[in-house]
Amino acid sequence: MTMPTLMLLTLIIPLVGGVLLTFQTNANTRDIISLVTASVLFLVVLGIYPGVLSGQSEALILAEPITGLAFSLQAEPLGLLFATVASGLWILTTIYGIGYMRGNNETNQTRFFFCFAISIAAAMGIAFAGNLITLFVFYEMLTLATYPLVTHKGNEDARRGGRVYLGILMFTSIGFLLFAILWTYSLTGTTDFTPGGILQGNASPTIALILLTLFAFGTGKAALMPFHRWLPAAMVAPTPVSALLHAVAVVKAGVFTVLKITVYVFGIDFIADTGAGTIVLWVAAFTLTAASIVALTKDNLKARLAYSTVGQLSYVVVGAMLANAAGIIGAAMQIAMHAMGKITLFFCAGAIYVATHKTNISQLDGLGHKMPFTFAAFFIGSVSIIGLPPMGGAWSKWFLLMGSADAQQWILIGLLLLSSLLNIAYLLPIVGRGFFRPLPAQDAAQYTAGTIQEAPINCVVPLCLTAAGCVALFLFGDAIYEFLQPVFTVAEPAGPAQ
Amino acid sequence: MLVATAVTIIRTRKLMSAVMLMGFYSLLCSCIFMVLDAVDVAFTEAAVGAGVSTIFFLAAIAIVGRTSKPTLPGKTVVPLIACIATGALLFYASFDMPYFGSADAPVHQHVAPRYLEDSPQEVGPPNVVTSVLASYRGYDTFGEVGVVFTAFIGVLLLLGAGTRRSGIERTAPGDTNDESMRQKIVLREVSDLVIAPVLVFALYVQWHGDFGPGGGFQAGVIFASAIFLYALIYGIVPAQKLLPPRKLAYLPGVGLLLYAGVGVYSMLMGGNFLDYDFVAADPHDGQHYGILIIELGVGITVAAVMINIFYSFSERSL
Amino acid sequence: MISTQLPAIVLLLTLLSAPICSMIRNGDHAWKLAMFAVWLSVAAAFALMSQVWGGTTLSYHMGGWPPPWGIEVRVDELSALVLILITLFGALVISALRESLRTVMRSHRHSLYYATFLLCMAALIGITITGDAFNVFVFLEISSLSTYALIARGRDRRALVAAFRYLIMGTIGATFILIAIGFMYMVTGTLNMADLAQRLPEHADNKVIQASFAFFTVGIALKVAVFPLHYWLPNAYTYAPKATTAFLAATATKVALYVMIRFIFDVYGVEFSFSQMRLDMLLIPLSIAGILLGSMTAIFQSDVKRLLAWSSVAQLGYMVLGVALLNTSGLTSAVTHMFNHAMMKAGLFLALAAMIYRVGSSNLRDLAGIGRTMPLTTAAFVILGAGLVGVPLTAGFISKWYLVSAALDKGWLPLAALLIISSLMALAYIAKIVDAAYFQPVPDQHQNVRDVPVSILTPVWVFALLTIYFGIDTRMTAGVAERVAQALLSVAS
Amino acid sequence: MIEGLFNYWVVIILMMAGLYVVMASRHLVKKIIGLNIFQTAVFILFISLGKVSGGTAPIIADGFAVYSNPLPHVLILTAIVVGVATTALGLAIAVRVYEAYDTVDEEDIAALDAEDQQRDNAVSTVTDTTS
Repeated sequence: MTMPTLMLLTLIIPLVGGVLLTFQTNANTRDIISLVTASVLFLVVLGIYPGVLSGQSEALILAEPITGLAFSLQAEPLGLLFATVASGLWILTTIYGIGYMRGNNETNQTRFFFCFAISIAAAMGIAFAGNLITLFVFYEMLTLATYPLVTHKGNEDARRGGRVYLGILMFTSIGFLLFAILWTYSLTGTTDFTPGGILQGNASPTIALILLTLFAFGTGKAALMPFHRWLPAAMVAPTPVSALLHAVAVVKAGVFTVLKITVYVFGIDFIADTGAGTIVLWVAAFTLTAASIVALTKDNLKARLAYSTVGQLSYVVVGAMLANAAGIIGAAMQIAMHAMGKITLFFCAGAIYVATHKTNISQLDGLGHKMPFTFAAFFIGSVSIIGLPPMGGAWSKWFLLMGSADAQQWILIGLLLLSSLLNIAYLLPIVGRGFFRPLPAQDAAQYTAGTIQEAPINCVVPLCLTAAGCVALFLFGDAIYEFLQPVFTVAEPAGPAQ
Repeated sequence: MLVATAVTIIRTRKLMSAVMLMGFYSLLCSCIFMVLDAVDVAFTEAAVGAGVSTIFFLAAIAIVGRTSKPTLPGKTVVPLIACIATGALLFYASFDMPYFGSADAPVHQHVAPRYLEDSPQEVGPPNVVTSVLASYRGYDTFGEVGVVFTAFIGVLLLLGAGTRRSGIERTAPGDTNDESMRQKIVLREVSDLVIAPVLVFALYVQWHGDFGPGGGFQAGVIFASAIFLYALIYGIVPAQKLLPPRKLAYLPGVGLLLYAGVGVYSMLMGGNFLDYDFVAADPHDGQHYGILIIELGVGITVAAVMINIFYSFSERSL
Repeated sequence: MISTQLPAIVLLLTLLSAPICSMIRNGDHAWKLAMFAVWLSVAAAFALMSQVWGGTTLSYHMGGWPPPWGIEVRVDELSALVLILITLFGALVISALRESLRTVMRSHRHSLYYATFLLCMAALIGITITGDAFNVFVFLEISSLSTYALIARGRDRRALVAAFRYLIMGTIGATFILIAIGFMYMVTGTLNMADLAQRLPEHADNKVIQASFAFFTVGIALKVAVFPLHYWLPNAYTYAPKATTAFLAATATKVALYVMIRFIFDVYGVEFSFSQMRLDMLLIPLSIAGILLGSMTAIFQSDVKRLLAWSSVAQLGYMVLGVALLNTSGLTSAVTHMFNHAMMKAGLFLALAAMIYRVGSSNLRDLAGIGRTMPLTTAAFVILGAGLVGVPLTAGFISKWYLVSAALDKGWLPLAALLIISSLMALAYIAKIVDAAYFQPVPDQHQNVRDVPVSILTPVWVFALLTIYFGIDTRMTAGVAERVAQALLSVAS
Repeated sequence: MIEGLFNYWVVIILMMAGLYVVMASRHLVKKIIGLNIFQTAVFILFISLGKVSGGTAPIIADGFAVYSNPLPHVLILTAIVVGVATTALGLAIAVRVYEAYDTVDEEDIAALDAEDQQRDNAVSTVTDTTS
């Protein structure tokens, strides 16, 4: 099959799967459909690799309502990496979600999986979007499709969280992102993602600075402060949704958008030459430090993880704004690494909730002995997030530091290191509590009675797999590096044209 | 004098007198039109302004009451400003207007000469107004019949067709002194004498439009006036017996269709819409028949509409 | 033969079926006739579009008299587009009309109602295709009179007052236009629009023409409901019968806008209108004020019908702004939005009519939870609402895109930002409805509400699907609009 | 100049008078009267255009060479019809207003409308608190 067909399939498969779901009344068939869809999607995404590796870049134009403004799909390494992460983790999330939803007897499961499928389709669209406007469409689609998921519980809390979620994401995307897109279009007459960027020669440094800032803030999903509020607010959602938000699709879509815009709209040379990234760089640097500090103060496990995500996302933005090869590669790797790490943590948090209905960190004392797999996985995930070998996270952090050094941003290096220390401070104590604190006396009886044990197998297996993935990513870091190289080798020829 | 009348209309709070003055005002206007050589327009203005609309106003006032309260002091400012702005704009424009009556004004140079010079040959009737109305700009007149028809449908939709019947003798709405009126037998006698000639006159105007002032529109209005007069004096019920509203309600449509029918016929014969050249074998005859039929259509529609509207108002007044 | 007679046929179909309709006592039969006539005229409109496709102009001489002596009917791409707008959307509304009238009116009145409807449509068609200035006035009056009557049929007594106010405002507006036409005639001696366009430039300094232009602008602005002359619109739309609102919102103001574009660009000429009279200086601030005020007010409405009416004020502002920006993108946006907004607003009002049909009110509190009780209707409403906001892949996006591009082409960044903000406002008021429809509990008295019959649902969904279709395939909307815009503007340069 | 333009000025004054009545009057019927005055003024304006000094009515007959311009006459004939149609419809609406409100005074109607509005809102607040 040709690349365009495959790309189209990545959109169609989840949609078809989603629609099929809604016609199933039997929970088992429904779950099987979900799983099969996810697996097929993953295989299709893998099927695109040979084409991209061999340098094909055939675009698929779906429609062209306005001249120079088509809805088109085009595969390139960054997007493919993102698609792989999203589709791969979707399988695990589905397995996990089935266990979680059943374990908690959640209502409206069909709607849940349907929206989930739509979200994945949107994420695929974002990954393969051939231009800004296509990206924008799928971006909004993702926001809208995840909204019912966030408000899944349907109570007042969920609705309030949902409103913040929708409000911030819609406001930033229409107010800033769309505006920036329109502006770009009016400057260049196109919104196509082009290696080396399209703005070069069309925008003065000042405009570039404003535009890039608009783009970065407009991508509310990247959760740059002060537009990060939606992420903690969305914590009301069921854990599989949190996993979707934090690891699989939503925030990743955000930072991926920033990254893609940096590379293919501005072009890293253009940013480096004009210093257009200055504002965003420092906002991101501030965000990653501040978010880590806030995370320290949170006792609710999911809230702490949420702020952790805010901070980790800014690593990606920082990498993008550094606008050099090491920075970009670090940023792209960070997307994958953080996804793997964070999904592990969320799976663990969910597993703890399913097993014990505990949500606060201070309640976790001694649980490590009862749930050894969960807590072990949590430990692995934490180390990966922090960025220590031998976990995947080490690579991304390493490249980001290299990038900062290349850009001679010494203060930034300091901040990155400080943030890593903070990461340690807010993640590892959780594990510590689980393993080294004794069980509280009043709960001990209950635990010994055997009512508390590991979460259902559906929950535990995925989290073990993702933990293993963190290790695996460390081993394959080199492969990813090789794979991402073409982003620059393609970019180079375009650069000197200036 | 016009201005004086207008000002009085503004000042008076008695609607009755305002309406009467309105009628007077219309008559004055029609005199002016006469002086300005617009005989057809004068004719129409007299029949419509002084006749039909006055009756409508009276009918409406009979329902809604006769006096109006004075305008609140603060509410006059905006209208005044708007009026003065409009007036100033017009006044400004007036300086570049061609002088009144001058023969070399552009209006007399461009389109009009052909009407005056060629219409007897091209169309036929010596009354150029009729030629222009019915033939050159027959499409406009078609639209005009459409307007009348729309008003008819609108009033019907809002007020009902005037077909409600009850045992009680209905009295004329516009005439608020109906009791005393009915006693005046002399008036009845006189009006009996008047109504018949008016009807005949209406028919004359209908067919004479080719040569003198007049045509379907004026005829329709005059015909309607005769019926109004009849209804005012004898009451609405006898009038409705004479011309039953249920049947009358069909006529406006018939008139419009008659008009359009000519147009469609000419299309079928290979011409454009309303191209009377194709109505008969000889273009000259075609123009003649065409105008005759469409004028009839206009007359039917206008008369029927006016009477229908009058009925509708009358029904409401009780 | 039929093809050469099409300009007359497209008008006559509706105009002639109106009197016949009024004579049919049985409302159902009248409806069938009306349906037959309007769908045929839709076909005629499309046939005309195919004839003028690419930029040819048809000229049809009424009565066989050549212009300027006789009345000329002209059809070009712009008027063909407006024709499709009127006939297609009118036909869709009429399709839903029979079912929706059943609950509100005694059967024998239905025929009259259809007749009025057809007259209004015929008049709008007449305005669109005529090439004669005075003829515009005549048909304008037919459309206005039928509109007043239609509005006055609303159930609330305030409908009567709204209709009366509209009648007064509308008649003043029409008379102003008549004065403007008189002045033009005074100076040039002709009434034919093409002829006027040729003769006017030499009189550009004539005070009469300047006054004529001012009168025309005020008169047509009343009809288009340009801020601050929009005063009649919210009440008229709110209290008019529900399906009528759908039709009026789609057509009446749009055709007025069409007349505005025709006269400003084709008759008076760009040079005169903008370089000399500086119309843009007037229209740009007014339209911006209209956009902001309309959107703001819409956000605070609790009655959805009124909310949509105010949104129309804002959306008309977009179109006028597009005209006033005076570049290709702007004009393209105005013409495209004219079509798209007609489609979306008609669809929204029709969907709302369907809800009122079941719930009996258009207040948000009564529409709570309607997404669950009437899922299909509400889903269509959401699609159309998304179009109004300007979500990509819907028709609304296309027109807004061109408008913002127009602002950016002029280098007016703040204006572009303002337009984005107003889109956010649109998002806010649509979200308000969506929130009520999907996330609030169904009131007890409306538990048994279900979706409307297919005869209403189908037109609603056709509108919704068209909104998506024209968001993707824009050859007929933006494509035509762009050619039209270039043609209109090139006259000057 | 005065003589040449005098006719127009009279028309202007009439127009202003009519327009004033339309906008300032509270009585709906009187508004329509104002509309009539306004429109009639416009008619006179048109007819004035058609006049040619020394001309005669445009009915072709032997012995006359100068005729007034027939076109404005035609237009105004149409306009008069439009005017009376509008009047009829306007009055019909006024009658219906009277039936619905028992008054045709604009201020009174506005007051009654405000009551309607309040009633609508009141209902909505009641249900809001219960739901």
